[in-house]
Amino acid sequence: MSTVEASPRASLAARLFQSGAHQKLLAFASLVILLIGFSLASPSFMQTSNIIAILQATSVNGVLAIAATLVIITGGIDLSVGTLMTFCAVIAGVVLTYWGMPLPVGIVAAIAAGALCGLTSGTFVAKMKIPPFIATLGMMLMLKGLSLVISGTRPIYFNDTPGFTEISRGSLIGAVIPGLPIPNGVLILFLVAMAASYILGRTVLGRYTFALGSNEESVRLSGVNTDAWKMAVYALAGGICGIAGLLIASRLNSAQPALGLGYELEAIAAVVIGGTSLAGGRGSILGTLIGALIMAVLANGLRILSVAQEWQTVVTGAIIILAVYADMMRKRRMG
Amino acid sequence: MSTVEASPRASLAARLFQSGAHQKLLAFASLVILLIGFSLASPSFMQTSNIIAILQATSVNGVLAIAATLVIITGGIDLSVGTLMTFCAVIAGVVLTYWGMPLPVGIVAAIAAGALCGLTSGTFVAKMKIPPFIATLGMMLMLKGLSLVISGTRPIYFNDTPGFTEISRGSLIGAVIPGLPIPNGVLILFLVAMAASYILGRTVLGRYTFALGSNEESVRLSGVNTDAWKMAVYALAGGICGIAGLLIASRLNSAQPALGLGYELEAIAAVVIGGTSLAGGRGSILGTLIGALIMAVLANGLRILSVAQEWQTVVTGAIIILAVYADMMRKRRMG
Amino acid sequence: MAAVSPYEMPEAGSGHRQPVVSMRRIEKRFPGVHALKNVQFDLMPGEVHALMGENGAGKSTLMKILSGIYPKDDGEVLIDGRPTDVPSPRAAQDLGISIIHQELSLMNDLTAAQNIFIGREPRLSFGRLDETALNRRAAEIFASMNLKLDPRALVGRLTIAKQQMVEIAKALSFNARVLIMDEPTAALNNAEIEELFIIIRRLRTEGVGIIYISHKMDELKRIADRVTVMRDGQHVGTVAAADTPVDRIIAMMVGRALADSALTVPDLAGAPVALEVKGLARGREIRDVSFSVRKGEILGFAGLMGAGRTEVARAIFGADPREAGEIIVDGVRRDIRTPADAVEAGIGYLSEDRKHFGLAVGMDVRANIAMASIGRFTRRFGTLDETAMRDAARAYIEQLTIRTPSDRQEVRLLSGGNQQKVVIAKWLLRDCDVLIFDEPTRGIDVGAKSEIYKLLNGLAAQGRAVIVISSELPEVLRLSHRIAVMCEGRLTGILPGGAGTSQEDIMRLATQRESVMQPMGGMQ
Amino acid sequence: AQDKVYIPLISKGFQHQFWQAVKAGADKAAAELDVEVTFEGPDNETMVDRQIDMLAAALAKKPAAIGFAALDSQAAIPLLKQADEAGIPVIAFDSGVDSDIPKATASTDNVSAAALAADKMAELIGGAGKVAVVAHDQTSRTGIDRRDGFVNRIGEKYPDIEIVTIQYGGGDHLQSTEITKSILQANPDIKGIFGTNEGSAIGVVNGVREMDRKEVVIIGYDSGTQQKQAIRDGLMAGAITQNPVGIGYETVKAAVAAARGEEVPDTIDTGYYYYDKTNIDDPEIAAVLYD
Ligand SMILES: Nc1ncnc2c1ncn2[C@@H]1O[C@H](COP(=O)(O)OP(=O)(O)OP(=O)(O)O)[C@@H](O)[C@H]1O
Ligand SMILES: Nc1ncnc2c1ncn2[C@@H]1O[C@H](COP(=O)(O)OP(=O)(O)OP(=O)(O)O)[C@@H](O)[C@H]1O
Ligand SMILES: [Mg+2]
Ligand SMILES: [Mg+2]
Repeated sequence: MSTVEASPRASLAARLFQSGAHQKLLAFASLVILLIGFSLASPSFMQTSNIIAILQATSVNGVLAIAATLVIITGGIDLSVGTLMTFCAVIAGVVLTYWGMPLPVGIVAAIAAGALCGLTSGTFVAKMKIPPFIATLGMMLMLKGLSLVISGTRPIYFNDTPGFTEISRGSLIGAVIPGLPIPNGVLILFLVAMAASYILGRTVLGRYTFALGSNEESVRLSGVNTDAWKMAVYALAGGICGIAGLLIASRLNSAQPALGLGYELEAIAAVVIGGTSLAGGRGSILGTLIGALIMAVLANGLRILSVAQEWQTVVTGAIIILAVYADMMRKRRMG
Repeated sequence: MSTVEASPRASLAARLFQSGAHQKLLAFASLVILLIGFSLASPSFMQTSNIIAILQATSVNGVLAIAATLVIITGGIDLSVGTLMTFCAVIAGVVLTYWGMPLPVGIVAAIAAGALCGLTSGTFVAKMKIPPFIATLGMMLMLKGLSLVISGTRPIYFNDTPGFTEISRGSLIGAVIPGLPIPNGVLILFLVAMAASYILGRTVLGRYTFALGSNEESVRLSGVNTDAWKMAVYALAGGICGIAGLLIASRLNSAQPALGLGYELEAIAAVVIGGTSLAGGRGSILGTLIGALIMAVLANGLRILSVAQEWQTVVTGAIIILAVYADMMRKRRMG
Repeated sequence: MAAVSPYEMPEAGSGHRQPVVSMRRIEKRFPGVHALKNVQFDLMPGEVHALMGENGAGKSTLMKILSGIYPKDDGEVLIDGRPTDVPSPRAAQDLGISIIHQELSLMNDLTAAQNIFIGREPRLSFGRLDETALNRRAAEIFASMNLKLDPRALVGRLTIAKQQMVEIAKALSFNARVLIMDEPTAALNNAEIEELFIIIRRLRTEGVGIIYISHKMDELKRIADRVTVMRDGQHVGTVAAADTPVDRIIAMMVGRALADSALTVPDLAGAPVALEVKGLARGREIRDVSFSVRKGEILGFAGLMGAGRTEVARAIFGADPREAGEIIVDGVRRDIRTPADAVEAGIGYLSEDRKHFGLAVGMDVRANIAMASIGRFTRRFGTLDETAMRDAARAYIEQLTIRTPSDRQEVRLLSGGNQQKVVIAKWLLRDCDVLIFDEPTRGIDVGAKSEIYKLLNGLAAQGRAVIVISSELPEVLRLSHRIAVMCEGRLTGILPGGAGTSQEDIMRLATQRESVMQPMGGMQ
Repeated sequence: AQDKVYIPLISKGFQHQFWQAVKAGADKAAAELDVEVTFEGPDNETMVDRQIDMLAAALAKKPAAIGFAALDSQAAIPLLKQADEAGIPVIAFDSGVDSDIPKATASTDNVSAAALAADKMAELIGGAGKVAVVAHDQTSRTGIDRRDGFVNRIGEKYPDIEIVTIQYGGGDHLQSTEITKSILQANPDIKGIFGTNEGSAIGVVNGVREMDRKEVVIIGYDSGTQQKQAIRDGLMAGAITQNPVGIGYETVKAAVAAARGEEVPDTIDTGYYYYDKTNIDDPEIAAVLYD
C-alpha cells in the first residue's frame, strides 16, 4: 500500500485539535459570541487583568474537567473529582506543613495520592463491577470525610513553604514576556491539556480509553485486559485531580478541607458543553477546555455586568442549554 | 391459547413488586443488614418513634427519587429534581400566602408547575435533542435562580393556610389506628410509589418509559411518537417533584427558596442503589424506595450512634459502595 | 441422546490427519434452555466444515464455547489432540482460534484499522501508537480481500455490509489456524460473497481449518468440504458436502423434507394501487425514485450494496427526511414526516438492522411483538391489556416457530434468527396495508425462510402491498411479482417477475451506471 | 452609568436571610449616600475559591471601595494587595481579615456571642444536664467560632453540663431537622439544644416539634420570621441576634468615607443581643431583628 497519510508528526497545536477533529468543535462559536457580547456590554471586560482573571478562574475547573473527560470517554463518570482535588490538597498540606518536607515531595505526594484514589475508584468499577456513578459517589463521600479527618477539620496553610503559592500565582511567562503576566496556573492547565490530548490521541492508553467507551465487550473479546486499562484511566484521572489540588491549594495558600462538593457537576458540565458524549467513546480535550472557558467567561461576565446574583444563575442555566443546542443544530446540519 | 398466567388483577403489593420482578431486588438484604446492625449497636434505634422518624426522613428524598427513576429508566437523567422541588414549594407559597388562594388551588398549582417545568426539560431533550444531563443541569440552575427571584430571596411562610402543615406532619393513619402515628408524608410517599409503580408496570406510558430506555430508535421506527412520550415522562416526573415540594414546604411550614441543591445526587444515588440502571431500560420503584430507605437509615443510624460527622460521611460512602457491590455479587451468582 | 448418529462420519479430504479441533460430549445450559446436549464436532486442518441447523439449534453457542466466550458445562475440547481449556477469548487467540461473530461487535467510534488491531496495535516506545503502520497494515489486509475501504473511516459510519467486511478483515488479521465464521455472508451481496469465497479457498490451501455457519444453502456446495448438522442442541450428523444432496441436509436440519412451491404471478392489472411514490429524492442517496405497488402485489427491490434501497424505504417510512417526493397511500397524498405518520397511513417497515432499529433487546418477546400495536392493547386510562398481549405474542411464537422458553424471555437471549422472527411478528401484528421488508430473511434458517415466503405470499393474497428488499437474488426472483432494481440511488428499471427474468437481467440494471442511464422505470 | 460611586460587597453567602439582611442594610446606606452597591456571595461557606473569583471580577470593575467578608483571609491576600496597590480601600465585614490592608472592620464577636448563648442555656436548664449543638458548618469561621464559643464556655464554667454531641446540618432546614430528631432519639434525657444559625435553629425547632419533646430548651441564633414565632410561641427559649442590617449599613458607610479619603475607625462593633419572649418587642431589639 502506498502512503496516503498526513505527516505522522503533527504540530502540538494540531495534536490538541486532532483528537477532537471528527467532533467539529462548535462550542467554540458560543464562546466567541459570549466574548463579543460581554466586550460590547462592558468596557471592563476585555482588559488584560480581567482576561487573566478569567483564565485563572478556568484553571482549576479546567484541570478537573480534563480528568472527568478521560473517565467519561471510557463511558464512565467521575463524581469524585472535586473532593479528590481537596483530598490531594490536604495531603500536600500534611506533607509540606505538618511534616515539613521539601516542596517537590509535597507535589509528588499530592499527585500520587490522587492517582491512588483514582486507582481505587477504577478497581471498584473494573474489578467489582460497581457502576461508575456509585463507585465515584461513594469515593466522593469517603474523600470528603477523610479530608476533614486528616486535616482535623481545619484549613492547612502553606506559610512555611515559600514558593508553594508560585505554583499557581507566579508567572513564568510574565518573567520572560513582561507584558503577558499569565499565571502559572494557566500554564499548568495548558500543559495538562496538551499531555492529556497527546495521551488520548497518540498512545495505547488513549486508544483503549476510546475503545472502552465505544464497545467494552468487543474490546474484551479482542483479548484486551480491559479491567487493567480502565483502572489505568481512572488512576490517570486521579493524578490529574492531584494537580488540580495543588493548583487550588497554591491559589488559596491553604488546603480547605471542606471545599470541593459541587465542583464535580461544574466539571462534568464543561466536559459535556465541550461536545464529549456522556455515552462514552467520543470526546476531546480541546472541547473540554472550551467548555470550561465558556463557564468561566459566563460567570465573570455576568458579575462584571453586575447582574443580580439570582439572575446570574438563571442566565447561566439558559446559556448552557443554548450553547449545547447551537452545537447540536450545527452538528445536525453538517450531518 | 390456554390460561396459564397468574390472575391478571394482582394485588397492589404484588404490583409494587412486579415491575421490578426480573430485577431481583437484593438491595433489600443490605437494608436488613443495616437495620440489624444499628439495632444491635443502639437501643434507641429500633423504637417506633425512630422508625417513624426514618420513614419521615425518607419521604421527601423518596418522592424525588421516584421522579428521578422514571427519567432514568428512559435512559435520561434529571439533575433538576431538587431545585424543581423548591421551585414548586415557592409557587405553592406564592399562591397560598401571597395570593391567599384556598389550599387545593395551591396544591394543584405546585404540581402543575412541576409538570410544566418537567415538560420544558422534556422538550429540551426530545425536541431540541439536548443531552438530558445538560438540559436538566440548565433547568436546575434556572429554577434555582427563579425560586429566589419569585420569592424575593425570602422564605414564604404558610401561617395563613391552616392545614398546610398537615399535608406532611398530620397523620391520617394515626387517626384511624392510634398506635400507628405514621405521618401523612410517609403515606403520600407510599401512594406516589404505588401510582408510579402502577404506571410503569401497567400502562402505555410505563411501557414506553422502559422501551425508550431500551432502544429509542427502534421504538421510533415502530411508529411510536417517541418525542411526545418522552416529554410525558419528564412532565410526570416534574409533577412528582411538585408533590415533593409540597411535602417539604409542609414539613418546614415554609418555602425555603435557597434549598434543594445537592438533593439531586442523593435522589439519583437512591435510584442506583435500588438497582435501576443509569443506562436506561430497567429499574423499579420498589428498588428506589429501598435505596432511599438505605440512605435514610444510614444517616439516622450514624447520627444516633453520634459518630463524628466527618466519619459519618466516610462510612456512608463506603456502605453505598458495599451495598451495591453485594447486590452485584448476588445478581451475578444468580446469572 | 446416544452419540450414535444415523449418518456416517466421513473424514476430510486428505489422509488420516489429526483434527485440529475436536469437541466431545459438549453440554451447555442456560436458564430455561438446554442449548447443547452431548454435542460432537471436529475440524481438520485445511477443511471448510459447514455447521448447519435451524435458528436456535445451538451453532453460535457451540462456537462461543470453542472461542472462550462461554464456559462449557461438560465435555471436552481437544486442540491438536490434547485436551485444552479455553477459558477466555485471549486464550482462544493464543491457540490460534479466531472468530467472526454473528452479531457485529465493533467499536463504532474507532476507525476500521483501529478496530482490526484493537489489542495488538503497532507500538513505538513509551506506549505510543504507530498509526501509520496501523493504517498501512489494515490497508494491506483490505487489498488482499479486494476491498475498497479507507482504513481511517469511522466504523459507525459504514454500512452493515462494510462493517461485516471489517469484522472479516479483523479475523483474518490474526493469521489463525482455526477460523470460525458465524453467518459472515448474512449482510453481504453476491460480489462480496465471491470475494469472501476466494479468501476462504486461499486459506484452505494454507491449511487453515474453517468452520462456516450459514443459512444460505446454495453456499454449501460451493465452499464446504463437510457439513455437520445440529438440531435442538444435538448433533444430528456429519456428511461430506460433495456427495450429499441439499434436500437431504435440509431434511436433517428440519427433520422433514420441505416442499417449495413455484412462484405464480397473479394478474393484478385491475387491482387498485396501494402505494405510489413520486419523485422521491434526497441528495446523492436517492435520486428521483418513482414507483407504485398494487394491492396484492409483492414488489422486490434488488441492487448492489449501497444502491440506496434502504434509504428509499426509510424515506418513505419517514425515518429519514426527504427533500422531494410525494407519497400516495390508497390514492390519498400523505404528508409523512415521522414513522408515526407512516404507520398511521398504514405503512410498516421492517429494518435490515434488527439489533439497532428493530428490537428493544433488553425487553421481553411479548413487549417487542406488541411494540408497534400498543394502541390496540390499551384500555381505559392507558392501562395495558397484558392478557391480550400475551395471547397475541404466543400466537406468533407458534405461527413463526420462534424458539423461546416463554413470551417473557428477553429478546437478547434469543438466537439471531429467532430475534429476526420477533421483528417480523411485530409487523404482522400491526396489520399494515403496505409492508416494507428490508432483508427479512437475514439470518433465518431454510425451514423458517420458506415459512416466511409463505407468509409474505399470504399477506399479498390478503390484498396487502408488500415490498421486499433483498440482496439475495434467488430470493428476489422466488418471491417478487415485479422486481425494481436500483443503482447509485436511481431506480434503473422494473422487471416483470416469474420465469421470464433471470439473475443476469437484474445484474445488468443493478450495475447500470449514470453514463448509460436511460429514462426508464417509474410508473407502469 | 459609572459616574456614581461604585462599591461592591463580596460576602460569604447570598441566599440566607442573614446575608439578605446585611444586603438590606447596605442598600439602605447606598440609598442615603447615593452610591451604587452590589452584593454577591458564594452558595456556601466552603467555596473559598469562588469568593476569590468574585473578588477578582469586582476589582476588574475598578470600584471606589470594596466591602469584603473573607471566608479565608489568607486566600484573599494577593487580591487584597492588588486592591491596595490600585488605591481601592477595603472594608472588612462580618469577620475580620488577618491583614492590615482593610481600613475598617464591621463585625460581630461570634465567640463571645455564643458564650452568651451558653450562659443562657445553663441558666435555663439549671446548670446541669445534657445538651447538644446543631451547628451549620464544621469548617467556616462563623461555624467554628459559634461552636467553640458555646462549647468552651460550657467547659469552663459549667462542669455539670455535658455536651453529648455536635452535629452539622449545613444550615439546611430539613437536614437540621433530621439531625435534631436523631439527637433526641439517642438522648431521651437531653435538656437543651443550641442551633448556631437560622437554618439550624429552625431545624431544631422542627425536630423538637415532630418528636413532641417540648421540654427541651432551644437556643437559636439570628432571627427570621419562624425563629421569632417560635420564641413568641415559647417553643424556643431565646436566641442570639447580631445586627446584620447594621453590619451592611456600617460597611457601606465606612467604604464611602474611605473612598473619599476620610478617616474611618479601625473596628466598628455592630454588637449582638440575646432576645427572648420578654424583650423581643423592645424597640432596640426589634430594630436588629429581620424577617
Ligand atoms: N446467553 C443466553 N442465555 C439464555 N439462552 C441463550 C443464551 N444464548 C443462547 N441461548 C439460547 O440457546 C439456544 C441456542 O442459541 P444459538 O445462538 O446457539 O443458536 P444458533 O444455532 O446460533 O441460531 P441462529 O441460526 O438463529 O443464530 C437458543 O434457544 C437461544 O435462545
Ligand atoms: N450510516 C451511514 N453513514 C454514511 N453513509 C451511509 C450510511 N448508511 C448508508 N450510507 C450510504 O448511503 C448509500 C445508500 O445505502 P443503503 O444502505 O440505502 O443501500 P442499500 O441499497 O439498502 O444497500 P444494502 O444492501 O447495503 O442495505 C450508500 O452509499 C451507503 O454507503
Ligand atoms: Mg447463531
Ligand atoms: Mg439496505
